[in-house]
Amino acid sequence: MNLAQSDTFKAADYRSGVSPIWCPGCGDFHVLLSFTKALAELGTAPENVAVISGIGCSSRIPAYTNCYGFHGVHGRALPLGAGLKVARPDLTVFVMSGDGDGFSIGGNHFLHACRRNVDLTYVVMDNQVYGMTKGQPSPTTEPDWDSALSPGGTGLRPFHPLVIALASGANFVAREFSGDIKSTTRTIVEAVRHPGFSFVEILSPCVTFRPDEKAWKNQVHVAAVQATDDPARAARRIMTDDGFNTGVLYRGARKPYDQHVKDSFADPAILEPEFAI
Amino acid sequence: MNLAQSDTFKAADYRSGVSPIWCPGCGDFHVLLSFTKALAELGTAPENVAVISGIGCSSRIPAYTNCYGFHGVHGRALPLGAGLKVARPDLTVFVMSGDGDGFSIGGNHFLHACRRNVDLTYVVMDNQVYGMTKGQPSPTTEPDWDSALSPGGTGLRPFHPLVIALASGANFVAREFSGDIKSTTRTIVEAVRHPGFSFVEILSPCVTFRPDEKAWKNQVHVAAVQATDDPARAARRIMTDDGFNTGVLYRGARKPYDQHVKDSFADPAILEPEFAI
Amino acid sequence: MMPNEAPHSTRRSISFAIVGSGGAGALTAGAILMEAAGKAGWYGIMNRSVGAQIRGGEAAALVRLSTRPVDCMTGSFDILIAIDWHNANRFAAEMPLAPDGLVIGDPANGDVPETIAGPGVSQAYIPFKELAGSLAGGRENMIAVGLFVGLMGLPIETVTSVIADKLSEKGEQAIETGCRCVQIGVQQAAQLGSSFTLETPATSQTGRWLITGNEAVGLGAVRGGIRFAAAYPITPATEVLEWLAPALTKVGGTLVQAEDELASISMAIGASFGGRPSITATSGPGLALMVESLGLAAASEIPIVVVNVMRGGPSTGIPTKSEQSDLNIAVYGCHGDAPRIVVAPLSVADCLFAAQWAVHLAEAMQVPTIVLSDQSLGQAQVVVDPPTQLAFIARRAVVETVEDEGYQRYALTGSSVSPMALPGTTGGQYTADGLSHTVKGIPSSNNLDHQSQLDKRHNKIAGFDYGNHWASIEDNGVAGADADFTILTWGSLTGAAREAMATLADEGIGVTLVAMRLIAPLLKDKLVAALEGAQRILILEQTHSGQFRQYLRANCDLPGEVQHFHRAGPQLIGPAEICTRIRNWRAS
Amino acid sequence: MMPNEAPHSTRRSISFAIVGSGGAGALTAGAILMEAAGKAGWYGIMNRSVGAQIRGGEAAALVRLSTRPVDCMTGSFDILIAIDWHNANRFAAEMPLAPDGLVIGDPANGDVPETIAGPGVSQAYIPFKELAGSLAGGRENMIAVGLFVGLMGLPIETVTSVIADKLSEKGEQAIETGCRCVQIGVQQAAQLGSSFTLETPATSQTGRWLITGNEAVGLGAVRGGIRFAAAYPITPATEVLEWLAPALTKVGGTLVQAEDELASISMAIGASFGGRPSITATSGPGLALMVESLGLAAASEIPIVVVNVMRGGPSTGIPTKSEQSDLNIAVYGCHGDAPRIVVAPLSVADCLFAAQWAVHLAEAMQVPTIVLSDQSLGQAQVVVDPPTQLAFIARRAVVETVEDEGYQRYALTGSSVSPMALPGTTGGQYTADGLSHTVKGIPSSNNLDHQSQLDKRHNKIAGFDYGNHWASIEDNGVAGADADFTILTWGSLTGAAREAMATLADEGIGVTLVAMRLIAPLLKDKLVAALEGAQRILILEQTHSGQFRQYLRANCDLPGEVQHFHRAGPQLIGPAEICTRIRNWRAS
Ligand SMILES: Cc1ncc(C[n+]2csc(CCOP(=O)(O)OP(=O)(O)O)c2C)c(N)n1
Ligand SMILES: Cc1ncc(C[n+]2csc(CCOP(=O)(O)OP(=O)(O)O)c2C)c(N)n1
Ligand code: SF4
Ligand code: SF4
Ligand SMILES: [Mg+2]
Ligand SMILES: [Mg+2]
Repeated sequence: MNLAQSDTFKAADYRSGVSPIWCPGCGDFHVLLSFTKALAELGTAPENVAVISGIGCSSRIPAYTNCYGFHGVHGRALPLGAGLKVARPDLTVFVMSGDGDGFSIGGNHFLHACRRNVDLTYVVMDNQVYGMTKGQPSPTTEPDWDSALSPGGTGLRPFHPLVIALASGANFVAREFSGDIKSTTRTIVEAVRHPGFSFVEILSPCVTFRPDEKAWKNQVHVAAVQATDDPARAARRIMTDDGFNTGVLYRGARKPYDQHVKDSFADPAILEPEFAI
Repeated sequence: MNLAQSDTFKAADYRSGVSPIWCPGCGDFHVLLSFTKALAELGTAPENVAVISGIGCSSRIPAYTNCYGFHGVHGRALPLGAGLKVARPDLTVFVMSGDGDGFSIGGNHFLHACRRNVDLTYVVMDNQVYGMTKGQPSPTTEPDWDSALSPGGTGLRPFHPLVIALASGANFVAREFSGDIKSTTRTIVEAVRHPGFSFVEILSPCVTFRPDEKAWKNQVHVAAVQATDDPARAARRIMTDDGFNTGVLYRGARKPYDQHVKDSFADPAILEPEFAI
Repeated sequence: MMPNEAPHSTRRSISFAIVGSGGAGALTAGAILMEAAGKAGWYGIMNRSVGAQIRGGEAAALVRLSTRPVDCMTGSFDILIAIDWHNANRFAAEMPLAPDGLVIGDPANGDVPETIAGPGVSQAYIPFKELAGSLAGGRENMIAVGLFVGLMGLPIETVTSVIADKLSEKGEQAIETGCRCVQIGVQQAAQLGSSFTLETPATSQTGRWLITGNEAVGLGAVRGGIRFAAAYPITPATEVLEWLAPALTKVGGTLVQAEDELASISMAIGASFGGRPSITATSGPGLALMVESLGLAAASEIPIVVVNVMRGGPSTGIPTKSEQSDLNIAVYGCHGDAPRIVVAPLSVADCLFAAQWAVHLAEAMQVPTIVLSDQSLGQAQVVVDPPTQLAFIARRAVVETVEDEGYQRYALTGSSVSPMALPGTTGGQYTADGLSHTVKGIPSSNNLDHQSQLDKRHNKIAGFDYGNHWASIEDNGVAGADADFTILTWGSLTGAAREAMATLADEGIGVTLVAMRLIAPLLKDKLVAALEGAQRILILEQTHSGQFRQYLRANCDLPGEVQHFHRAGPQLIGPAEICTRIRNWRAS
Repeated sequence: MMPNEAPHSTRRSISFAIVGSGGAGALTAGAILMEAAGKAGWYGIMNRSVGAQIRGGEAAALVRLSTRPVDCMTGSFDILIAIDWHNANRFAAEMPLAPDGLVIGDPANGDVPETIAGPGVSQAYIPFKELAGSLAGGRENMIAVGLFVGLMGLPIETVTSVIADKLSEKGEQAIETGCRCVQIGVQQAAQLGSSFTLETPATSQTGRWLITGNEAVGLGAVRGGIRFAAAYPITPATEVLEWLAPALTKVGGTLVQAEDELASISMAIGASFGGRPSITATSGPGLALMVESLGLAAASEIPIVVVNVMRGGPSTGIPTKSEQSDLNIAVYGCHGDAPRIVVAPLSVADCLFAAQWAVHLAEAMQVPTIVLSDQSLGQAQVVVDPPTQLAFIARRAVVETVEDEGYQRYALTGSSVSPMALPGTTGGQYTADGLSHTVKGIPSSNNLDHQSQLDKRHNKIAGFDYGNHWASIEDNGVAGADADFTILTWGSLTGAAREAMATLADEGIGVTLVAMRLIAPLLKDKLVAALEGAQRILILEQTHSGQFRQYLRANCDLPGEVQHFHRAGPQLIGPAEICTRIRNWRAS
């Protein structure tokens, strides 16, 4: 299969033959679809795309694509992706994971990835639960959601990914709903095209452990206001939103990280004079 | 020395005999002074105070106090402190560390400590450098600060601790300058008295690796506006400040974490019926 | 080939499996049969096997019932009932049928697949779907329950009462339909006839317990004195945490959900610094994240218990399957010399003992203690006699009052354990530290301070009296010249070893078992004494590289001839394989 | 007691120390002397010792100069010059004077402390402060430099030119004053007379290098092909990273500063997945945080190099002092069976070789590789002959083009190394995974997939040809019946062993050295062959618990009698102690 020959790609060209372990009805199927559609629209050959993930249901996505993939360890997808992009700036790099992987164990890398502003796209499939480990509250779970690990709910204020992204310096911030294939596709395309670190939170229901999330499709609505390039304004707006606004909320103009590995190298002998006495 | 007998304490009662390893002139001496003054004002007996830290020059502070202390590993001071407070709600718990310890390696715990809102006071001695390891850029360092590890500067947007604290749900947010003993003392007292997770960033110069920070004493100024209880408003204000506003910037009213270990325990036999068939 | 005319003899133990695709209710069926059998006086063990699918994939309940307590599956199955044949091949490898076994399928699903039907295995067909469909709300898995009840001769009233209990929330109608399905199954079984009747249990003693290894760890911990837990979920340890969450609240303790394992172990250390016995539970990847702070607990002498429920490794490995390959990281996985305690439960029931003992050891020596359980123990459920009360409770040496300024947190004492001042104790203030320190806890890079504190941390563990709990030493009752085999193993393989020993006893082959519960420190003298005179030692372990053997070798010389039977998971070393090994060795 | 009339014989090697409180410039003085001696044809090694104070505390430069290459300090000092006596006691333990040693103090600072002045040690007093004060801008440390120059007979012009170089930024005046101070020191030395004159070097060959172990690791890594580094600073590894930062930029690579070690190792893995040989450097606490991802690199077969510069442990331990106690975590510190390579440099100069070889091994086998250096190597500076070019360069097996859909990332090959498709290669797309997987990288919990991939990862390492680099095997030239001692050691203690062997050679005691550079895998057959016929083996290591010995014992039986000399840091095992051990053993 020598895809580089063809001029254009269809979404299906980005799918591998591996069948997902996801539960029937899981929102992540839609994310996979939007993602492959976005790739087709971007037209980047699958071999020039890398999809990096952590651990979780959502993090299984790389193997379901026909791109280069890395299913790493829990919480470390962002630094894997940053290392790859810095070493191989020619690639289109995606980091894709879940709310547990990205905001619980991976929270620190999220903060610093936003700051570092390496040119990659970070997609989080937020189902407000740890799906893979069978239903524990994640940082984005409502405080009163009852579960075995937190009977009666955690009582904790949910983590607000978009606000944190803005506060930490992400260059592009958006929220989508997995069920809206068209909008999600468009936003992923835009995120890739926007320079620097782009963050797309996709509300993606976990039908098994959060069947209540099936109702999301009725709750989401396109953002009432236009995207801004003022982070303070964007933050204030998102801090008071209902959690179901979708669309691009912020487009920044910070300079992306620019210290990459080059394609050709000098002879290390040039380093030796400093030692000679 | 049975301090519990006395009615009042002087700042000196909170100092141990261990002499600090800090460089002469280090801002942390002032923090230690303000801290012990604040304790004297609070009047809590030293044995009922616990000071928990990580690793760094600043994190050496527990041993210099006459309180119970824990000098833990790098970046984990906050969960150590949270575990202690949840297990021993009777104690007054401080977590005290540096900008590297707290915002670089410890960034994730910072996010989640703000969310969790355990009733403790978190003091970060921010010198915008890794002092202990001899001068590398920290998350709060300016992008153009030259150093051996980042020649010419990191080029990265500094981390904004106060904004992150607000965005993550800290219940009390303040900034102080170590040289202003009076204001710092007062703010620490207030932070302790305020329920829930209180965050105090203290600008504390590193005279050795950041001699330029000696100029801070001329740059700091008391916050121009009154503290607010609206996080969105506080965030917007701080996002656009010059980094040298001091004083209390935010007082929230979120309910502190309330699942503590009790003082008396039931017989574990009550747990057995569920297994009997 | 219908087993209609099979001779009607009873069996002391029967292993069976029930498989079906997601939603077929195979696991529920297994659970009903376990509980009913337990109520009626049998013992049992049940494992679950599920596919890669998060939900909706194939599932199997693997059950073994017996008149005597059982610690493991036998490795082969007497009866297999398949509600359907989805993914039969995967199950074929996991649940081989005994040579005289019986497999039952639904004719609507076609023939029994060849991978399942071995030579000599009887086959039968029952139209589950059709029969279930004949009742409104009828379920195939309940028909299967009835089949088992009939084939094995379980008392139907007990089964009915379990169903009534389990379906109580679903209402009268559901219960009645369930019981009707069971009756239909029983009738079908009667038509098949059975060579699989269970022996009547010795006593119809009541009051048994139904408990999993992960629950038993939790209960043991709370009995031992644990009042604080910090949690980050991970397969297959999550159930320890999920059991502890409400349990701790009930006794006055609490569980905090942490953001990651770096935080969870730190929270446990913080709570324990405050004087509350503390625990966390995890599996390999989480333990890897905890080793830095495990070293802190060792250096600052703060007791904590870390339960590590092992799964297939390395890295993410095989999260739902068992292996013993975290031995190395548990024993050696810290930078610097950071001695700690490692304890391994020897059976599902022993999870309680091991955890409670671990709390006791941790607190007595102020040392981090790891409980090395594994998936095959943690997620297995057993019917057992109620566990006795143990004397192990948290008893930490603390200073009650301090008279002068001379309090030394890290004083060099005879036992090398230094009484700890808990926050709140007047005059006991000190700073716990992971830096090398003086007896007072003050940072020091002095040679003698470093040496003496390292000595202390080594000696307190080396000099402790572990009683005879360090291992279970058993024989199989065969006396005399033939008793020349010794099985040396640890943790979860103990059950398979015991089972093999019982079989070999019937053949007159004497076997001694040394099953190590205390992994670190390795009590070399006791081990050498236990092995004295051993002629042939078979070391058993579930690792690829032979970690246990290497660890033994690092510490002491074993007498006699040594053979080593080891392999990675997920295929557990079973009793039959052990017997074969020993028989072959004997013949050689 | 002035050493005025001492016999004027020359020495092949002289060790000296210069101490002073913060700002006294002891370290600068040491650096000037090292460089000047190196320029003039001697070899040398310099260590630094600083107090707990971050800055402004006491500091000492410990220098040894010799006509032959030197790998370690001798353990005692011939000359000690103290600009002042702050914290003399701490230094007393660290820098014992040789029985015929000389200590020089400033009369203004009082008598030489008793802890320093041992029996037989000569004392002299020079008014540093007063002499320096006699010149505007005069500095005591420069007077001390002059004293050493005079006592040891270094060529003054070379010293002057080094000073001119070092002070070039401070201007003409500073240079002149510096040189004047040196002259004053030389004059003072002349008045003292000297029994400490250095032998003239064999050749006044130029072109020597002055390099630290941490720099040598960096250079070796870049020579080996490293083009990406991720960094989180930690003592005593920071200099590796600080050297790499500008160096990588110069050759077209880059260094990224990470937020923590979890990120730094992950970034390195990500970059290597992209095809760029990658590195990170840390010390014990950081390595502890990296072990989870080290397991990922092992399972997903992504080569990376992790330099671990060991310090005193456990936990935060003694960050500025050396120990070898991270051996266990380096070899065993992963959950599951995750084989890796561990390489240890045998001297400061060997840091280059070890690092370059490590890159080569990592890339050739697609395996995580740890370089176990330590503080005594990393932060020591040596004068050495320029290192030769080595053939070890990163040569990873990659697939250039893929013709069909059958690409198997984890194919089972003869060497067990599977050619890797780098992103960008058409048709080579696969997903690297830490889950147990098939040859194509697809997640699998199948027994056979798990086994065969574990076998593969074991075999590729076990079957590799490491040549004769796995150890340095040396004798001390004493032939015949007396050659019956073998020293078995690893890493940084090699220098002390070599030094001891040279001394023992003079006494006619034959000693063979087996200094292991390849720690894991342990090449059992080669080790056994190297030790064949050894009568008395002395194992040397700098750990409290004897990790190296345990590790050897776990893997093979050693012939003959074995003695074990081990102790924790910070006091390094020195040549004299080794000699004593061997002499006593011989006498027993
Ligand atoms: C170090 C570590 N800790 C814990 C786990 C267990 N674990 C696997 S996935 C997961 C949570 C995943 O949640 P999320 O990222 O939201 O993914 P989802 O399954 O909901 O898509 C956890 C805790 C692990 N694999 N590794
Ligand atoms: C796991 C780990 N990584 C790295 C280090 C090295 N280290 C010690 S302190 C420090 C930075 C401290 O910076 P900061 O918290 O700002 O404290 P400061 O010294 O500036 O007060 C680092 C990186 C360590 N001790 N442990
Ligand atoms: S458990 Fe939830 S998140 Fe996971 S696959 Fe099923 S529906 Fe999706
Ligand atoms: S290095 Fe800086 S932060 Fe550290 S003690 Fe010195 S002045 Fe203070
Ligand atoms: Mg999720
Ligand atoms: Mg700092």
